[in-house]
Amino acid sequence: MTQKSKQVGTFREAVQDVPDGATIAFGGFAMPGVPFNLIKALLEHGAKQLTLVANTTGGAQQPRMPDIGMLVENGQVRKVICAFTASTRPTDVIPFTKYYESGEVDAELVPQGTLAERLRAAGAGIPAFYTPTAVGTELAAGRETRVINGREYLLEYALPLDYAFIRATRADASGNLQFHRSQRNFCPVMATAARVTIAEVDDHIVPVGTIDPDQVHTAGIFVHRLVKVPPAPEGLWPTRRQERRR
Amino acid sequence: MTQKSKQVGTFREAVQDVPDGATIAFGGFAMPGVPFNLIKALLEHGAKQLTLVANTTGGAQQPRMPDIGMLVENGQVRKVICAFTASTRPTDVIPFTKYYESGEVDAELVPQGTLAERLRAAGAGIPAFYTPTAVGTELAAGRETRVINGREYLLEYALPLDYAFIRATRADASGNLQFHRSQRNFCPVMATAARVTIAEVDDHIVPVGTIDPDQVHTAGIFVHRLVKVPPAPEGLWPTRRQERRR
Amino acid sequence: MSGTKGLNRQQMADRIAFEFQDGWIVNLGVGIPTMCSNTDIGDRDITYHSENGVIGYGPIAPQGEEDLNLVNAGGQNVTLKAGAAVVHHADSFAIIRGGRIDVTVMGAYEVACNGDFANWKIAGQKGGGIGGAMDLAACARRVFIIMEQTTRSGAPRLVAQCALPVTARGVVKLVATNYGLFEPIGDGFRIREIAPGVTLDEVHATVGCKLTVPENLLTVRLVS
Amino acid sequence: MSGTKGLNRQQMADRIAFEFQDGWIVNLGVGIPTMCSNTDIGDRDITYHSENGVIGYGPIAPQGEEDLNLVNAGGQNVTLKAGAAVVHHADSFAIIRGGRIDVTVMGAYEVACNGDFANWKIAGQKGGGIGGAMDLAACARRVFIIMEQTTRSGAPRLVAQCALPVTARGVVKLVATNYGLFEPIGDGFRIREIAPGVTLDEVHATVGCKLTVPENLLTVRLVS
Repeated sequence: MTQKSKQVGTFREAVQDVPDGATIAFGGFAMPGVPFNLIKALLEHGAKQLTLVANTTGGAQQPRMPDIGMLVENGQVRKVICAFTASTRPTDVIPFTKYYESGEVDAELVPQGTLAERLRAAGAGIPAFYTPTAVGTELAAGRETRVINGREYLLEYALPLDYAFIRATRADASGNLQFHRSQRNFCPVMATAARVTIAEVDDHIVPVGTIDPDQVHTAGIFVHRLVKVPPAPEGLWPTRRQERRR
Repeated sequence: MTQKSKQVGTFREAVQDVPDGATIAFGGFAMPGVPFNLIKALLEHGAKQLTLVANTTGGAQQPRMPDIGMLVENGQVRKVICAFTASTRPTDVIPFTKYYESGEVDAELVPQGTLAERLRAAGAGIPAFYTPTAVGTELAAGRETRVINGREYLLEYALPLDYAFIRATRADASGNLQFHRSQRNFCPVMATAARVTIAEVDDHIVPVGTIDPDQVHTAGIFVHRLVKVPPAPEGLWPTRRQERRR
Repeated sequence: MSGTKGLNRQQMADRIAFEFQDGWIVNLGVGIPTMCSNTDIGDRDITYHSENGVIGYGPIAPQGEEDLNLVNAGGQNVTLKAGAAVVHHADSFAIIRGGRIDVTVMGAYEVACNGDFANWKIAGQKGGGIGGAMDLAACARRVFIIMEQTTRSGAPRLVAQCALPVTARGVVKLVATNYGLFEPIGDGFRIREIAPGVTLDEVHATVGCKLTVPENLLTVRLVS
Repeated sequence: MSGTKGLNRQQMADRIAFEFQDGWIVNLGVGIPTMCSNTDIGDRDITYHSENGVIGYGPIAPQGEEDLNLVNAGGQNVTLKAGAAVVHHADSFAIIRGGRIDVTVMGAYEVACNGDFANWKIAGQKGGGIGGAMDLAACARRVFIIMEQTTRSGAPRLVAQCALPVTARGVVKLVATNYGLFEPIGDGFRIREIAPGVTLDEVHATVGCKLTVPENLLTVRLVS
C-alpha cells in the first residue's frame, strides 16, 4: 500500500486553498489546542467574508497571541460563532466588542456545550437534536422547543464546517493524532465536523504505524494536512498564563 | 484523599442488587467485549422481567457462550432491544426466535447505529435526535419524521439504562478503563448511559494513577464496580471463532 | 441452482474490490463482502472500516495468530494495517452517518431497478437482522451489493420492485452476482460485464425486469 | 464597597468547598469558584471536573512546574490527581448534560429568591460571555453561587427577581457572599450563616427582598 504522507512543509501552503466565504473552526480552550501558527498564516493569506467558529474571540489576555479577534480586526470576517462574544467583566473590553457593536461583524452566541454538540452532530450525521441548555433564557426566545418526558428542551441544529484548524502534540504521517491533556478540548469534534482538517503538530511527524491504534485520539480519516510547528521564535507556542488586564 | 477501590470479589456480589424489572445493556460485538461472566452471574441471580439491550440475542455460533438468549430461555426477560432479533439466513434459526414468535418475550429491533446513538444520547443528556437511518423503511412506518435542509429524518429517543455490563482489558481501582482493539465497541457508550456500570476486567486491577490520563477510554466516573476475570476454566474468556452452523 | 454457475464467492468479492479507488474508506458487510479485504488491488491505499469501530483492518488473521479481541463485521479475527485506529460504536456510526464511507459493500436478498434493496427480513419472519445495514445504506456515498443471481429456488433477485421490506431506498449503485456486474438504471438493470461461462440468454432469464445490454458487453474482469 | 467587608475571596471559596460531600463530582467556574480546588476538605474524595474535558484535577500548579497544555476553566495551569482522565469537549459536556455533576459552582451578577440567576450578560451590552454556564446551570444536580454581597455601587445582588437576562431558572441552591451563606427559598432568602464582622442590619440592608433569619444564626464556618 502506498500511504502518502499528509505532512506539508509550511503553514502558508496548508491554508492556501481557503476560499473567501469559508466556515472555519479553531480548536482551543485558553492556550491549549489553539492553532496559533495556522491563524497567523490565515491572517497573511487574507481570505475574506469568513465565518469563524471558536470558544472565544480572544484578546482577553496579555501578551496577545494570534486569535479570532485579529482576523476580525484584519477585515476578514463576516460572522463569528462563539461561547463568548463579550467579556463577563464590565472592566474588561475585548477587542472584538468594538467591531461587533459597530455592526462591522455579525456574531452568534452559543452555549459552550451546545457548540460542542452541534459540531459533534455535524460530524455524526445528526442534523438536529434537543437539549435542556438555554431553556427559559433570552437565547431560547422565539425558538422551537419540545416537552419530552415532562421536561422542556430546545431544538438545535448541526454546525458543519469547511475547515477545522487544530493543534495536536503527536501525529503519524496518515494523520492519526494524539493530544496532550487539555489540548484536546474542541479539536477532535471540530475535525469530525470539517470537510478539511489541518493540524499543527508539536512533535515531529512519526511514521505510520508508530501510534498504538487503541490510543489514537483523532483518526487519520478526519485529518487532511499536517504541519510541524518549528521551534520558537519562528513557531508560536503556548506561553505561561499572564494575569488578565483589570 | 481516600479513594476507595471499586473492585468487588465475585461476579455474584457484583450483580446481587439487580432488581426485577431492570433495564440492562451488555457490551460486545461478536466475542470481544461480551461480559460472559456477568451474564452467567445474572443467570444464577435470577432477576426477572428484565429489559435487555445488546447488539444481538446471541446463539448463532458454536460452542455457545453465555448470551442474552440464555436469559430469555431462563424466563428472566420481558423484552430485548437489539440490532438482530433473527438471523438473516433462512437456514439459521437462533434460540431467541422460538420465544419471540410464541409471544413469551417482546423485542424492539433497532438499527445498530441508531442503537449506539440512542445510548450515547442517554449518556449525553440529549433526549432525542434526528437520523437519516431507516427513513423509508418498515421501521419508520407511522413514526415522526422531519425534513431538514431538504432531506427526511427520523426522530429517535434516548435509551437510558439502569445497568451496563461490559468487559475491559485494563482498569485502575477508581474505574478508569482501557479496551483492547474491538473489545471497545458498545462498552463506552453503554457505560455513559447507565446509572450503574459493572465491568469485568481481563487483567489485574492496577493502582489508581497507573493509567495515563490521556489514554483512558472510559473515565472512572462512569464505572461503579470492577471484577477481575479469573483464569479459565473458572473464568470465561473469548474463544477462537467457530464457523456458523449452516 | 444459480450459485454453481459463473463466478465463485471470492471472484465476486474480487470484482467489487477492483472498483475501489485510491484513498477510499470502505465498509465491508458480513459474508462475501468481507472477502474483499483479501483481494489484491495493487498499490491503491484503501482503509477498511468495520462498524464495531475498527478503522484500517487488513486480511483475515492466519490461524494461530488471531487476536481474539479483534474482529471484522462478520466476527472473523482480522489483522490491522499500519495507521489503524479504534473507536467505540457511537463514534464508528458517527463516521458512517457523517458521510465518510466512500462505499459500503453488502449482501442482499433483492435489489430493485430503482436502487431499493432488501437484506434484513425474510418473508414471513417475525423480527429481523438489521445490524448496521440501514445506517450504512442510508449514509455511505455508494452502496455496492454482492449476491447470488437468483434464490435457491431460481427466482430472480434483480427485480422490478422489492417484495421484501427494504433496507433503504434508491441507493444501490452496483451489483455483482455470479452472473456478472449490474447497475440499476431506473427502468431496469444494465449489465456491465458478464461472467465467463454464462450466456446472455441465461442472464435475461434470471433478471426480473428490463435488462439493458451494451453493444460491446465485456467479460467480468478478474485481475486488478 | 461591600467587597471589603466580611469574608475574603478564598474564605468564600472555602465555605462552599466545605459543602462538598465524599464522592462528589464538582465543576468549578472561572474566578473565585476555581479557588475551591485549593481548599483542604480533609479526606473527602472529590473529583474536580473542568468543562474543557479534565476529570480529576487538583490545586494550581506551582510556578515553574506548569504543564502549558493543562488548564482549568479559568485558563490557569493546574495539576492532575491520581486517577485523572481527559476527554474532548463534546464528551465533557455529555458528562454535564448527562447529570453526572453533583454540583457546579459559579459566579453571578444576581441571584433571585426563586433560584433564577444571571451571570452572562451585562446590562446594555451587545453579546455576552456564556461559556459553559448555561449547560452547567441547566444540568448539574446542584448550583452553588459565589459572589460579592452587592454591586460596586452598593446595589443588592440577592434580589426578588433578576433584572439581567438569566442563565437558568429556579436552579440555585446555595449562595456564598462575603456577608454569609444564603439559600433562595421562593419568597425570599434564608441566611444560614453570617460572616464574622458583619451585622444582621448590614445583611438586611443589602438583600433586595425578604430575608428569613433562623433563631440560632451561626457564624460562617471557616474550618472543614
